[in-house]
Amino acid sequence: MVTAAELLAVAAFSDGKYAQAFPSFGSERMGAPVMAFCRIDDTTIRTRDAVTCPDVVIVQDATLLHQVDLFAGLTLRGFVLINSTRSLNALHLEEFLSALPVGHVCAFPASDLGLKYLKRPLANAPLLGGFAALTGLIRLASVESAIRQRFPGEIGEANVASVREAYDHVTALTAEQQGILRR
Amino acid sequence: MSTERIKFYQTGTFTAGNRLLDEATRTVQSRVDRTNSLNSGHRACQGCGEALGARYALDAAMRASRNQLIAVNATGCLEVFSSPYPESSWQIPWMHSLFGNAPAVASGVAAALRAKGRDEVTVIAQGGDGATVDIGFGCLSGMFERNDDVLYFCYDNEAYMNTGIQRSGSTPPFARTNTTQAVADHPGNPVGTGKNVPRIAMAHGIPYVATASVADLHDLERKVTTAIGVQGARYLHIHVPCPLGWGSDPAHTMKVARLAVESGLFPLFEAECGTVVRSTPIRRKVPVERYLELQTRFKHLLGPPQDTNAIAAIQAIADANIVTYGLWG
Amino acid sequence: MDHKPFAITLDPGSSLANHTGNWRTMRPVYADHLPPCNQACPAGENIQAWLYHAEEGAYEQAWQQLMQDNPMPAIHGRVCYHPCESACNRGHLDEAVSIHAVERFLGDQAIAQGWRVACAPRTGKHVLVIGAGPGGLSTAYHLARMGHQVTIHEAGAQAGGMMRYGIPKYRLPREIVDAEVARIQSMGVTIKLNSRVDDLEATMAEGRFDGAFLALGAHLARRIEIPGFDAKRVLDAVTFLRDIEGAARPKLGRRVAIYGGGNTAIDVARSVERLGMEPVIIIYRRDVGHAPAFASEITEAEEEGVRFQWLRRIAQGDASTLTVEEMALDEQGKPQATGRFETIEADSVILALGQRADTGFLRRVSGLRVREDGTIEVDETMMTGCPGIFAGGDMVPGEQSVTVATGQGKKAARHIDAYLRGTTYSKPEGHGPATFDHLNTWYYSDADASKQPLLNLVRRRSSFDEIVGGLDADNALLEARRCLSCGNCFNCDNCYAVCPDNAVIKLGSGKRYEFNYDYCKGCGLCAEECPCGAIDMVKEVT
Amino acid sequence: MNVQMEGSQAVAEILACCRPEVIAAYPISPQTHIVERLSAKVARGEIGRCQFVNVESEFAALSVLIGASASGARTYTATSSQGLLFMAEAVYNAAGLGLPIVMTIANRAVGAPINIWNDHSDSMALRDAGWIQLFAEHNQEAIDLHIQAFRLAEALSCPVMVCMDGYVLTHASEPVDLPDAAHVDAYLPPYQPVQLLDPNDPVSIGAMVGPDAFAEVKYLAHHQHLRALDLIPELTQAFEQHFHRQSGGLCSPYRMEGADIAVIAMGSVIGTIKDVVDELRRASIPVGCIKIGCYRPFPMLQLRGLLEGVSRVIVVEKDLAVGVGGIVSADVQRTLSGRQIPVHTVIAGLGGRSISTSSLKQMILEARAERLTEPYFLDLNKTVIEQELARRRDIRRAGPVAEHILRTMNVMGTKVS
Repeated sequence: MVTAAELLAVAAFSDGKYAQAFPSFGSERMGAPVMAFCRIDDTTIRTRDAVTCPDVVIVQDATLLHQVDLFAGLTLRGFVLINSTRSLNALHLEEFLSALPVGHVCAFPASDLGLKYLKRPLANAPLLGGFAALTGLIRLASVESAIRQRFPGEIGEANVASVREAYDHVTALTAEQQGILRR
Repeated sequence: MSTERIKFYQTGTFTAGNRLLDEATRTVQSRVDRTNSLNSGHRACQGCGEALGARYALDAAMRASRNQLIAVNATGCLEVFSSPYPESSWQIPWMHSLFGNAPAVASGVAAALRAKGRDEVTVIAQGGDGATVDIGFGCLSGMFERNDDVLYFCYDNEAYMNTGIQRSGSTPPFARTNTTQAVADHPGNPVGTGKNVPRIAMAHGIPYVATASVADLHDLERKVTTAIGVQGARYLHIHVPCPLGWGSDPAHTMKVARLAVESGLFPLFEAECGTVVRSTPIRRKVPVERYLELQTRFKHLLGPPQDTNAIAAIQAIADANIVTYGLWG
Repeated sequence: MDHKPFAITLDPGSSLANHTGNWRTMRPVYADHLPPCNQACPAGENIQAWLYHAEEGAYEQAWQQLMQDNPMPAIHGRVCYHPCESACNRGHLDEAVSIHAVERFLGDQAIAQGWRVACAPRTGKHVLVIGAGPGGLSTAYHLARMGHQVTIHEAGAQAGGMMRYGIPKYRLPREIVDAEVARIQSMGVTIKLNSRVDDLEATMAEGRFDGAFLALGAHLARRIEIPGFDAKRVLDAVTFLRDIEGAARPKLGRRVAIYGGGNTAIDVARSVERLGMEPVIIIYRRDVGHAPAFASEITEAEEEGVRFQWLRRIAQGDASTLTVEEMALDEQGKPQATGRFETIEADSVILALGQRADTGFLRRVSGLRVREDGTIEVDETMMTGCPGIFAGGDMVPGEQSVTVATGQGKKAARHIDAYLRGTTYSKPEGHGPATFDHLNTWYYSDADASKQPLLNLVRRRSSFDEIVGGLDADNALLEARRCLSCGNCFNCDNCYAVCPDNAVIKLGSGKRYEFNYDYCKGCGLCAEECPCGAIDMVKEVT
Repeated sequence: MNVQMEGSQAVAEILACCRPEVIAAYPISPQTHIVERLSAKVARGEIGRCQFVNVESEFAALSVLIGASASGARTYTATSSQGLLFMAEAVYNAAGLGLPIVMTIANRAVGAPINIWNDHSDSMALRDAGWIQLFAEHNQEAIDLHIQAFRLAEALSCPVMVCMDGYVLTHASEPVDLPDAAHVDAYLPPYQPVQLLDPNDPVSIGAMVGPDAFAEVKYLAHHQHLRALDLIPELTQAFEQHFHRQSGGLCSPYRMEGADIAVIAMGSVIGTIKDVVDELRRASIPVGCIKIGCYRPFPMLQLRGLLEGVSRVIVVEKDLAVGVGGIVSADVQRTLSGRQIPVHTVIAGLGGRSISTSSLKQMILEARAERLTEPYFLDLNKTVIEQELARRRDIRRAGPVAEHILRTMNVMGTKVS
């Protein structure tokens, strides 16, 4: 998760934006619930306070959905990206998030993509691809370069592949949502 | 022939020098050109065993290292009596930092020398038993475990003398100190306490560990010289009587140390990579009483009435050492 | 490093500014204490000193040191009963240093190498010495060294006195005596043989002597009557020994009894053995424990087959037997008659009951007092009642032995010299004895004494060859090195090494040490760790 | 070179350019990332013959550097919180011996209760040990301060702590400009020790000093710190000329022109405060802020100058002198002695509590309205405090406070709220 936030910042950086990424520091053991934050702006970011009103929430572990109020302070035009094999319906979120603009909410099996390309259920890269597709705040190319920077060689390429599929996947899903709406 | 003859020399090889011996078999201390690493004018008590032990060890180290040596000193008597502003007794590059960190400071000196490619310089760390077996023990163990290129001298006078004779982890059983007083049913230092740092040093598997005594100069200098020739962490535990703390006559410093060795209470041995490889045989065995009776810290045992159990217990320790280290020549 | 941090960083060795000497209440001082060997030597030899040179293999130096006190080392190395060795501190450790063996080695070396002693410039004084025995020769030697002219008058045909006529060849080969006497003569000492002095004053006047030393020795044997025993078959030891020294072989018969328990009796018995007689019997009134003869002599005699009849008194005799009475010792160890008698076969008896000096002719000399037993009274300077006339050796009261005589010779020479110069001689003050408790023996390694070779029994019983052999150079060196150097620094460097305050200054190898009282705190470690006890701790004068 | 990078990694990168010869390391969060990266760089031989010593404690870490520095080596270590306190004795010793060691403090709270998050309690605990203490506002400044720190330390023979907020900076990924080694070399000359353990020129270092000279030794240490107050501006100026960017310095004002209220703080919270200042200025409230970049020595003169014409001062500090209140504010008060203006102490961000723009804004307005309690604890949960105090009144043996508070709040350990 922390890595995801960092990669996001790097991607934004290569987009020429200013970014600030930081984890919420628990004495984390592997697998324990974690939060990480990322600020992206067109000017220097000076503030250091915690992100209390996010514009985007990425949920890597859907099992947390009903334990903690993950969406507290989410802005009205905010985005939500969830890593799950289940649909928003199945997750009982459709109504809960209905206030958000159409196409701002999306659930997709990022871990499966990780499994597919990286042989391990790593959701980070796919989620970043999803983020780019869902929000359009950063360019897909930037995400790819950030990933290549961090993981040179094969692993990097495998990640990139997962990013691309995720990107297409999410683009399709949101398009579909808008389609539904048009009808 | 000449080696055969030495036995017949007036004094064998046991004195410091003797004009009848060839240069090579005389001690560094007998040389006119010895360093006197710890020079005159220091403020040690009369007959101080530690002052003597330090000069013995460092002069030998200076000679063996061709005067390329840096010494780090823990807080304690040795430091206080040798370096009060504005006068220092040290003739060698010397540094004092704290009570508990001499081994680490020495590791730092060694690291700096390595960084600067000055591998010819030997690094010495030294301290009393308090600094070594107690407060500095963590740093000592770290220096050992990293096998840093440091030779450590522990001058063991078996209590905190600088602060006025308090019990240390090296204080022998039954000994009286100001924190193990000779009162109540079990006077003196409790039996079954204390630690044997030479053995612990050996457990680190470092290349060289040895014990020595100011009473056997030839043996001590040989061990220092051997240690200088070895790379990595080395430990030399030197027995140095303290007239003040032991309640012995300043003139008896050597005698007391000698009796500790001859009784078997302070075994002289060498270990390489965790195994004892040599021990120095006892020349003229004596019962522990000969040792105890010269020190008021054991007065309460000698009575009257004599604490025969205690003395038997101490004798048992000596006898065990004699067996363990094969001290019969 | 000119801007060193203030106070926390200091210059090396700057503590030299701090003189810790003022802590001192006791101060160490180097002292040369009197070693027990020196103290015990009747000839007053500085044994520790000459051994010190011998330890280094500097034998001539050692011999020269020895010759300061004793002109006849080769002889003394053989015949002296070495009280020095009984006193030797090493005896407490393992075995006494075999001093006499080293002394003999040096003496023999000197003879072989022809070493010489230097003499002081002539003084023009002339001294008469009567008697060329050990006492006379010793005095003459020392006076000659001091630059005086000496003439010895000897009644006998050869010089040596009791060394020649009292001690058998097998203990003291005559060529040794000749060599050491010759060396003394070579120093300008004149010896007139066969010239008996009957009128001292006349001889003095005629030779214009400035002083005289009388060392006639004791050549008159004590005799007793043995009732019923033919007096012609009763000889005395002195005569017997003098006779066998010459070609004469006295008629003794097959079975010889010797009467007496002293060393002379043993000498006689062993000589008789060598003349091929039947088992010789020594008869003595007291038991072996009370016999004046040395135990070693008795054992050697027994080895050679001499038999002893202890606690017996010769009562009477007849043609071929002696009747002896059994004695018993009372509380005082005096023999008392028991009334029990027995007889032993004997063809002849040799009396070894002691000797006295023939000093009758001196009674005429004014002021000179002759005692009952024939000995002459002398004061502490060895001078008789008559000014300028000194006396020593067996003819003055006291123990009678070659070494004692030699020692007295030296003593007399010093006083005669003083007398001739019109001064007085006084012995220099010493530092007191170096007793065993002065030593720190831990530093000495064990080393057994080197044994001198002994002649095998057959040759011993059949010839007058010397019994005891000498040490070779190696043994002598090792033996010398067994010396503990009691009370005298031998440069072992201990004090220099054990001083916690570096307050001992080493003056260079072999040059001893000095204390640096600026820093010495007076702890006393140096004194305690000095192996030979050559450092004293004395109260600081405040 | 501009990069987006985690603070710790950036610091490690710049340290490599400073060419340390001995690095000692003992793990403690949140400092660990720095030395981890350095160990790799040393192993790869990217820092010459530099020795990386894995020690058994922070006490040993600094002790190793004491020996190495006295032997003429440029030395570095990093620590936090309990780690700094565990080496406390050596911290005083290094300063007393005048050894120019540079140490990064990844600022973290000091337990108990054990807490790994950021505040300034650790470096505050050792503010009087004789070390120079520099505080970084953001990661760019953090790396720049390290370059300056070596030059400063070696010029004065005085050790320097570079303090950067734990996690907030050490673990934050931000854009930074990393100068290259050659560029750093040109600014930072090789170390020339004033005292040295050298077999060819022996000295005794670390003498015992008695009443006759101890005060003088201490005065001279003080004097060195006063010299630092002159030297630091020179160094930062030289730095600006060389690297073309402002960084470090004793204290720097932000929008103080015409300011009536000055908010003073140290470290990363400055950024947040600047945002608040902008916002309030938009609402035409005349507030400005001053960053203290060098806390020891304390730049009284400079601060006093910046506070001319201000009528109210608010000191926001991430520490607490229990039983007293502010620590930095006490220094500020001393600075303003003689001037009759209110100096508010605001204790904020203890143990990692986030300092929000809203709370800060609110606090400033309250202060302006004279409604601040002294000292003022930002975002203190009053209900919990009252409950706990009440509980103590009732039950005599109340048990551990912290756990009980957590229980009543049922806060999730990993949640930032």
